[in-house]
Amino acid sequence: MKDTPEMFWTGLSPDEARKALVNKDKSMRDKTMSLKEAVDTFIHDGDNVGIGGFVDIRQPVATTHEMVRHGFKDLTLSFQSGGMAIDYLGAAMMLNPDHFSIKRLELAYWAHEAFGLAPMFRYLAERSLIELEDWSNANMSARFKAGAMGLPFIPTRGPIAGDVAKSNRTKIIDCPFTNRPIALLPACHPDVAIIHVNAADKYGNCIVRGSDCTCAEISMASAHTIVTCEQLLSHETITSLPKDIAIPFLGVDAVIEVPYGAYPGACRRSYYYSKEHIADLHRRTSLMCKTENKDELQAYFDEYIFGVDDFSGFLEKIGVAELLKAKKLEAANCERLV
Amino acid sequence: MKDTPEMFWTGLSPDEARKALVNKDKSMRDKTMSLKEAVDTFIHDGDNVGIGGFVDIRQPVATTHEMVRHGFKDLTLSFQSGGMAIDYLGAAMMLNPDHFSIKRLELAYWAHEAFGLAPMFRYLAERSLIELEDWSNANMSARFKAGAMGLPFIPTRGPIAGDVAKSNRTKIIDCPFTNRPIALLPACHPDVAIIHVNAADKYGNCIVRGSDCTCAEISMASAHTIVTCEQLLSHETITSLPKDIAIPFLGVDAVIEVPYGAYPGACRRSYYYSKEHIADLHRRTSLMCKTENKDELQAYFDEYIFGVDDFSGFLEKIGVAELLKAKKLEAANCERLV
Amino acid sequence: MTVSKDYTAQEIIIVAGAKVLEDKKVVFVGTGLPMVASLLAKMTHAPSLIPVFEAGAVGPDLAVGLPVSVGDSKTFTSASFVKGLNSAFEMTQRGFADYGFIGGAEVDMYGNLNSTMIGDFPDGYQKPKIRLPGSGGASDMAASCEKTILIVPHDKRKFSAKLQYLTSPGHLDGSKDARWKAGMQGSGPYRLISTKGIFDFEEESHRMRLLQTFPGETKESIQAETGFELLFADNVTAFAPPTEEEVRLIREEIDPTGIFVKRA
Amino acid sequence: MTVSKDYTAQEIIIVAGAKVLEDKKVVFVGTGLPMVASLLAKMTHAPSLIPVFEAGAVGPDLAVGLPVSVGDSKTFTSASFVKGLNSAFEMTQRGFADYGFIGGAEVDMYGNLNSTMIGDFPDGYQKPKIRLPGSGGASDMAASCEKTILIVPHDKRKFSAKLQYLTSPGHLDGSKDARWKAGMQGSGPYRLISTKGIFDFEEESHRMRLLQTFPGETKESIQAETGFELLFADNVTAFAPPTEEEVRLIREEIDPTGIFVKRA
Repeated sequence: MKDTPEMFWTGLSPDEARKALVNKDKSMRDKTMSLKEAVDTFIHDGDNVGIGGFVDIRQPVATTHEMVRHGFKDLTLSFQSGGMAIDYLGAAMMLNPDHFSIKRLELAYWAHEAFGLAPMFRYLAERSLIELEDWSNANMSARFKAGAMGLPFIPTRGPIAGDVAKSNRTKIIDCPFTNRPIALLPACHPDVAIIHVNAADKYGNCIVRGSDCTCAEISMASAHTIVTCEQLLSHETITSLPKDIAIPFLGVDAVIEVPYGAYPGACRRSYYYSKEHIADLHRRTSLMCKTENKDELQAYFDEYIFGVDDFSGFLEKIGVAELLKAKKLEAANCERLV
Repeated sequence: MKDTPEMFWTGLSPDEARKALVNKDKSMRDKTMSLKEAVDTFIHDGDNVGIGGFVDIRQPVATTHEMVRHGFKDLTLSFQSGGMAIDYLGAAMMLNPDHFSIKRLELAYWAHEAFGLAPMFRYLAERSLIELEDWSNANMSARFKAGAMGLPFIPTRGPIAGDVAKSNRTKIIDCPFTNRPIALLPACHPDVAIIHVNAADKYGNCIVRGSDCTCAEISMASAHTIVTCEQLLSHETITSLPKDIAIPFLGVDAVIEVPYGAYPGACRRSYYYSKEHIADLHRRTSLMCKTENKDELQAYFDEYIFGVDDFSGFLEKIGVAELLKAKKLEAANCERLV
Repeated sequence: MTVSKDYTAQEIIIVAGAKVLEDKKVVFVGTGLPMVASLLAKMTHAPSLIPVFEAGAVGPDLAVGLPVSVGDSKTFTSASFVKGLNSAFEMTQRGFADYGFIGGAEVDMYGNLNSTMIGDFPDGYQKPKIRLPGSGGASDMAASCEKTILIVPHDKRKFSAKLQYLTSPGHLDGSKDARWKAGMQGSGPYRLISTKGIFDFEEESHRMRLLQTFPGETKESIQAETGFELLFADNVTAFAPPTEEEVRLIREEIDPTGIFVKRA
Repeated sequence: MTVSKDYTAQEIIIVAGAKVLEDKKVVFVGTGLPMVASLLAKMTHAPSLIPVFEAGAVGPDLAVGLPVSVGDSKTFTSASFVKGLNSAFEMTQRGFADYGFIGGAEVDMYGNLNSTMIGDFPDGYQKPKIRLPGSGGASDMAASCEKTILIVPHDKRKFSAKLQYLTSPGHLDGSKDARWKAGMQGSGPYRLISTKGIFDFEEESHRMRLLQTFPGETKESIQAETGFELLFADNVTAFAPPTEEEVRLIREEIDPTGIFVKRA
């Protein structure tokens, strides 16, 4: 076995995660509340936060805005590939680490594919302001899956050779069945998951369109889960599409209807990316990276996040034309009757 | 680690299973053929056959009839909980092991819940005519899943203590992350999977209603898969329900439309159990168990299986009234407009 | 409510089993009488009970009737989650099942169950005297549900000092933290319901302990039909016989065709 | 077909990448130029190519246009399978991806890639000189696809004797069976396409070997811009420049808004 420092868990250990469920109220009850109430109730300083979506697909952007307004200290962020949700948290730390700080990232990728790099990542990493633990996408997805399955670890054929496995808590053993090396990944049990989905009922049964990403696994692995949804549906409607339910109510603690909750990222069937808005945030961030002048980035946050009460205030500032444009672009992808 | 005899694989080892896929034609092509052609092509003496469904839900009964007509030697049958599909194969062996024989069972359960025991199982096991390897339902499902995931093993919290893990190739290790004991299950890669689904397109994209059972995992784990379906749909219709596709075409080699293909078992939305027919087969089998007189059981096989060319001949003998009765019973379960 | 004068051994098991279940809890329901008991609980004191079945249904209202199988179509109508065996067992490993409700053919004083074989294990494993159906999901439920409720018909050979095969782990050898040390989760057997009474497992020794006797039974009559020494609660009480309404619900509403509940 | 006189370095990479792909095979497509090349292949010689994307789409026809992300909505329309990251990677581990098509910021002579950091690993891991986005799915594709096709812009610092961080395993140290011994599956890097030519990896040594030069390049010009000693095929040939039609397809049909293919 690879010579590793002593094993540690971020978030809950497998045995703690099991214990947390034993006494939890699992009843099918109304879990709707405001996003502010959900963030106040379920997220705490020092938490390991599991973040849903994939790059700029269906990321829980509205929840990250609320988290930034609230302010948190020393969070660990766990995700496979992150885009705007991580950007907002990272930029908030750049602006005022006394109000909002990330202690540690467990990640596979933080950037935006066609929309470029995340300058926040370079800023925080190159100044050594956050602990890094690199994994691959399959690694992080499998770690959440192990958590969701109630297993302490899961084997993988992923990057067993190379430096990724040396950057993290992967353990390599000889497979007791084949005698070939195999990598084992420790489960990830976040304290809280933040997830955006297409639809949910008030109990937390969730429907996802397009990529499932790793949202169900993150929800089921976490001690608590905050779900925002494009659309709140009746329980009867949701259960009439039983094969579409990706996350059962058991894995959800708070349900909030937040249309455009992944904007300026995309949400299948509802809206496509707003690349101009993403580029604007990146431009302002890059400016701070280069000059340490935070004015433009601060102005963005003052206008769009601190200057509004909730995500509907943000959408007001975006305006109807932009929202309709994003909706129209996505309609072309899906070719469906609304 | 538990002191076990040398490890062996039934079906394909993980490395063989990988190699079998490397040179396989994975193209999206028309895979429709007759059930006879599929059984002739993809099943061979000595094969490990992975069997879909769960107890009497969506078992591949039509395919087992065809297998019995064909005759096979020394099969290994792998499944979690088996009902009528296993019954037909077991009874065929009771009648004439020179024509049809099972060498080995890897299973969690063979019986019929409310419909009683499988007398074939008692006959074959108590006379020591087949090798047994007991697992649990979660064990067998997870073994297929490990195979589908391309992993040599998967951990489980299942029956780590007790005699189940001593009856099979489970290995118990100290978890390298928690230091607590954890059970590891070797993957199962059948040579061939036999699966019945609600709908498929000609490429093999499959839709399942009600329980997924472990059908997708078995299909993806196996070297080849024969799928029978209640309904053959166009590719366009299938892909218009993308979240309902449980098995992608990549995991399927033969597609055959066989309405009532799980009868006298049940298939959600299409038909409920025919408990009288199940009871009739069991009565005839029990008679042979008690008296070694095989006449009544032979008469069943001569009439319903050897006396017909294919499964439509079997359904002719069942008759319209019985089939409509099964359909009507199921309609009441689903309360849906046909 | 009027006490029934005409209930069967199965029916009192069902009534006792239903009463153990708490409302708003998740119960992983095994096949047979546990299904009837769960339905009775849902129709009486526990309307918000959340049944989970191993073929993958979570939380159905069971309004279309008693399933004949844990994979029955009736378990899926109105369910909140419709996947397969792996998903049901993974949720259970994770800790989402408050109760597991299982049966067995043979039980020992620590609540370990046998549903695999009668004969000599391991030497006679490949040639059992009587081959039983096998674990199914029972051993998984026993290993991973938080608490298990066991149903075993009372009979001296079935309440056995030494199991012929240990299929579903209970408190193992009864030693302190035996389940934890073996690598399992969950606190193990919580109640056992037989045709003669209701039992728990004493906290220190994890030995089977009589809590309540069914009508017509005494401590002595139950010990006489048990193949090991029972413990007795300080205050063994009499379990009230089923009411006429409970028996009516079982016979007329839940299992009118006698799928699991035999009339004799 | 008329040869284009006006193609960019990205465009010839795309054309070369497309030509490596065989029809009717499964290609696990990484983000960026691999997406453009796969679309070009589908629109030319490989209409039945089966793209797989790591966010979970299998086999879409991509008729609604070029995705900007491997999780883009456009990858899901008409797909035969619509799940998530775990399903895509599990299929790949199982062996369903004939080709993996990935990029990187730095490559060595054995086809190992770096997309994590510039700086000193492990000592400077927590304070990189330049922090790159990280593996994403590239290291998974590199480990488990049957064959991988690598795209790296040609530059002496990027074609490096020693990677600063090994993100995506190629032929490792080039020794016999190195991948197998490390526990991986798949035969590893199959082709590398740079802005200067097309390479394979010599069978015995697993070292990068020049197969074809792009217009304007020679063995010498390419070696001069490579930070390690290249091997050369016995018969290094000239890669035909893109045709006008290929360039038109890229500019007008596939990426008209310059999502990945810059005009300059």
